[in-house]
Amino acid sequence: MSFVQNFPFFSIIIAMFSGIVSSVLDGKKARNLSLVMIAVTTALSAGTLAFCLGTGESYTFMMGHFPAPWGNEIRAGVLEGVTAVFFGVIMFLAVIGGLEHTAEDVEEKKLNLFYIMIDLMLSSLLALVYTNDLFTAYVFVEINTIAGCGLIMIRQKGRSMSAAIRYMIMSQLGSGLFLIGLSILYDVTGHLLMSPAKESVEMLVAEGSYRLPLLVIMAVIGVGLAIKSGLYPFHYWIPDTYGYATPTASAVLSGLVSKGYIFLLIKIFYRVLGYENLVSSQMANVLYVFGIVGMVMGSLHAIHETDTRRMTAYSSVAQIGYIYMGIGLGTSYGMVAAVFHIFTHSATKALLFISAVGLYEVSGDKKDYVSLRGAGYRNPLAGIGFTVGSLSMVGFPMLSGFISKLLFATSALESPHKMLPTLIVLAVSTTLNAVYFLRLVITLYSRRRPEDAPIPETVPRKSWHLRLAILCFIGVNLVLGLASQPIVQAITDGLAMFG
Amino acid sequence: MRLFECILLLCLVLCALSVAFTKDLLTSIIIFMSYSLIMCLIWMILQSPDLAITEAAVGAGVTSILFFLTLKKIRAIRKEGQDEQEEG
Amino acid sequence: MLQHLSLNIEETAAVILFGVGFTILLLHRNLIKKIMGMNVMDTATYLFLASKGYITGRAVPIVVDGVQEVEAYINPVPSGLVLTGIVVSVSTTALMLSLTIRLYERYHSLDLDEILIMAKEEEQT
Amino acid sequence: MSRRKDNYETSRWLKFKTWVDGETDPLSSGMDPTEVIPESRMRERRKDLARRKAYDEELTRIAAHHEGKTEIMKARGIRYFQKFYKVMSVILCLGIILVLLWTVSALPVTGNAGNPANNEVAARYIEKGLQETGAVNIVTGMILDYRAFDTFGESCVLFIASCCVLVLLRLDADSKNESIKKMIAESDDRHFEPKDDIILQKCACVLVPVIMIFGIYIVLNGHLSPGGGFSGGAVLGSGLILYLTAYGYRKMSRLFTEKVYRRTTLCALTFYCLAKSYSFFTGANHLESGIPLGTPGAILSSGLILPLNICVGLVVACTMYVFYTLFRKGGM
Repeated sequence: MSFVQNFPFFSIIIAMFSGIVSSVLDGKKARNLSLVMIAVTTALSAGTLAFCLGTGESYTFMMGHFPAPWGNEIRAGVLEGVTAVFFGVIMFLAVIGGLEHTAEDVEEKKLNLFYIMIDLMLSSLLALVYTNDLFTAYVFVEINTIAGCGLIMIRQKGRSMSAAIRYMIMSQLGSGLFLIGLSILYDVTGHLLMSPAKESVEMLVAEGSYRLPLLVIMAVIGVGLAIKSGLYPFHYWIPDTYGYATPTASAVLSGLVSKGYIFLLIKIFYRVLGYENLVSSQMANVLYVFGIVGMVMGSLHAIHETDTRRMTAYSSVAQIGYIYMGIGLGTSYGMVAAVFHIFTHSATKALLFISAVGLYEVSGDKKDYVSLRGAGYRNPLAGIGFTVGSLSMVGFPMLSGFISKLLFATSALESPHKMLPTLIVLAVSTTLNAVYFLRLVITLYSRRRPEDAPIPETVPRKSWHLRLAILCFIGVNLVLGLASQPIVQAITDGLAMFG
Repeated sequence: MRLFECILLLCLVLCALSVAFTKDLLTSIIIFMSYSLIMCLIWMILQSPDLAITEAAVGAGVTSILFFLTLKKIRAIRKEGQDEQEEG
Repeated sequence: MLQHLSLNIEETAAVILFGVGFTILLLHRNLIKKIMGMNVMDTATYLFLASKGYITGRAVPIVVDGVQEVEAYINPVPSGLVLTGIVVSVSTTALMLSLTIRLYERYHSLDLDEILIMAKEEEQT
Repeated sequence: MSRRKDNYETSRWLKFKTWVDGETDPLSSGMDPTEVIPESRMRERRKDLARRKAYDEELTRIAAHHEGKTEIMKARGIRYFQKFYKVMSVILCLGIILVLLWTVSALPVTGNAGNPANNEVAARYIEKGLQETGAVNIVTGMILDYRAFDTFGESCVLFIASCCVLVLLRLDADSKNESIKKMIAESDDRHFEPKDDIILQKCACVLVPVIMIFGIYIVLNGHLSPGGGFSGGAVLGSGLILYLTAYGYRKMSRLFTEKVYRRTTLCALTFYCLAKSYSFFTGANHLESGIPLGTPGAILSSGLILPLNICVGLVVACTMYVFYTLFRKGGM
């Protein structure tokens, strides 16, 4: 066993440990520790990825002295490695970009608690990515939920607290469904680790026994995680939650937390329930329909909004719809597109939330269209960042959104029954995206009218953190857009390893 | 034993329903506490004493204390609001 | 079906409780009731899980007199899982109750719909 | 007919119904003089209703003023929505129950030894658990050795929940902010209860040592008998809470301050983290852990399980106590 193989385990434990230590540090030290920790874990994940790419296969890692069906396990492969590196990078940039605002929004003595939540959030995300055990997944889903709730309500405003309790209620509904699905699964298979559970599920499917429970398990686990990630009919908590948290929290929640759940769902579909069972039992079609409805309805809601942050949040609903549509296509190409869209969306949405901060700063902290008129001239870099993000969401060539739309379209061609609706909805949704994003971009670069209320003079902050974060996010977007080939290849290989 | 278990399970369902339908919060908290205690007995019957101890200490103990404290806090806040109204 | 359910009374009760708890959590308007509903839902799931480990006529999984036959003890796995789950549910309960207190201090109401409306108005003014 | 009506006024059913509806309190015979006089209670309720009504009117008025009819329609819509809620909730509840009952009817029968859940995993825990973990209580051995990663995650859940509660409820005692000072003054709700109640103190005097010893016993014997760190910790925590209610914060602060809390939690969790990392690391790399398991059944046995139980117990006891104090007055 080579030493590199310990890296996933190290990264989870380091993240947790720094969270525990932060409880006695003061705010600044906790912040520095947290930044160092994120960098270190990202490096470790990169090491894991390099190792997996080198050997070309995945491996499991025993957590303790006991092998597979008895002890806990984690598992690392190419897809896990890519996702972990990506989550680390996004987390780092989101924390860097929101540093000043975090320091303002959070009481000074409670600052270290904020970074504890960031640390534990990262560790739980990594654990969700690497886990090979269903119950471990449940425990870390709970950590993720509670940390997310902490990140929302740390601002201590009325609106963010009511958003937090709503988020908590919806998440608990999701966890309850997930746990009962897990219990039924344990009842029919007798295993909690993914690999032996999959063997038993395959056996049951071959025998044709317990057909109804297996269907219910798929439905319940799917719905539970869909509630948590905010698929369309369950999206009511999203706008408040993303709209009123502190910027780092919005970026992390929209970019990472919901994606962590979707990743877990994909993992469960592939590694436990079997993707072909999902397709043959029509559950895939259900997800597909929900995804399509979400794509259109989310965009329609976004057009109605006047508050730009809520608009961005509603656009998340639409993008989550894209991902579920990709899962529901029922082909491996569709799944590759869905996973690539996870990356695209988390990079782009984090960029939008972070660069929007720069725009609000120069518009007197107002978030409606009128106040933002001309903000692109007042803070050029943030304007460029926002424009790049918007164009990427719309699907402008060279940017990441274009590639994921291309992938969705080509994968739709593979499945004859769903080709036409997919292409139509893709076109409609892209048009709607263009409507609301380009409206905002045009607003940003239009001259202020004389009848507009004057903007309170604010000294533009010389925060290199924000600039650095925006630049890096733009870079990530360009990398995803221009050098997509190796990443798509890695996703394809990783998904093949899942099987 | 089977009959006893059936009765307990029935009580459990009744408790859950009455938690939903009672209007007074204090009453429903007390009903919830008894729900936990019944659950504790059921776990004893299901041969899991670990769970029974934990449920008795946590479900019927700590969780109920937290509920009572919340209620108390809320009443204190409500009372203050009233005093201010009467003064004003 | 009914006969099968009568053999599975623990699961039947657990499932009914799950439905009740889920509904309270989703649709009751009072926040404290919602939290209780969440607890009911969680314990129902634990009851479901724990009854999976029970085997008629076998004893508690604590080794007595060195007897280590499988036939002597019930399945220890669900007990362990439930033990973990109980901690999770008490943590979330404490968190949600503290949120409730803060919201009540601010809006003097326990009704979630009212709170949301008031929060929206507060934002606008 | 008329007779029945007369009886109804005094019937048990009416009493029960009013109690269920929360209009009367069966314990109203003077336990808490300020609280449960029905008159004041009703007044409170009426006031509450009046406030709510006023709020509704206000809402409609504002709505009419600002946006015209659409907002009124919205307010009316909310009311319809609430009726819709009740119907929906019954339908949803029955729907979930039916689907799950249908599933349950297809699941294996409870209590049958041949169920899929009772497979080789459970068999190994039972047959070899004693030799491999050293714990007589197989459940403890399982959660702290075979599946220790879950349990570590679980204590992190508790830790992060206590952090969140700290964020929400902690009020900084030496803060210079006026509003926070006011909040501290308001949140001290101790004047709503009897101070230095002699009955409570005498009872606590007898009960607290017993509870504490019971808690310590549960923690220390976690690997030998039912119980373990978590349940024992909760018992210890409730002992601390009882002591606090009987003797007040001042006496308690001699024993237990925020510093003590932070240090205890930090040390316990750090030890837990390091110990488990060591055992995960050695396990995964197939190294000998070198931790003696001792004779099964003795108190000093089963390797790391006993220290881990103590750690979990400490964390849980502190966390429960801190939850209590934060809920009461926002600090320690």
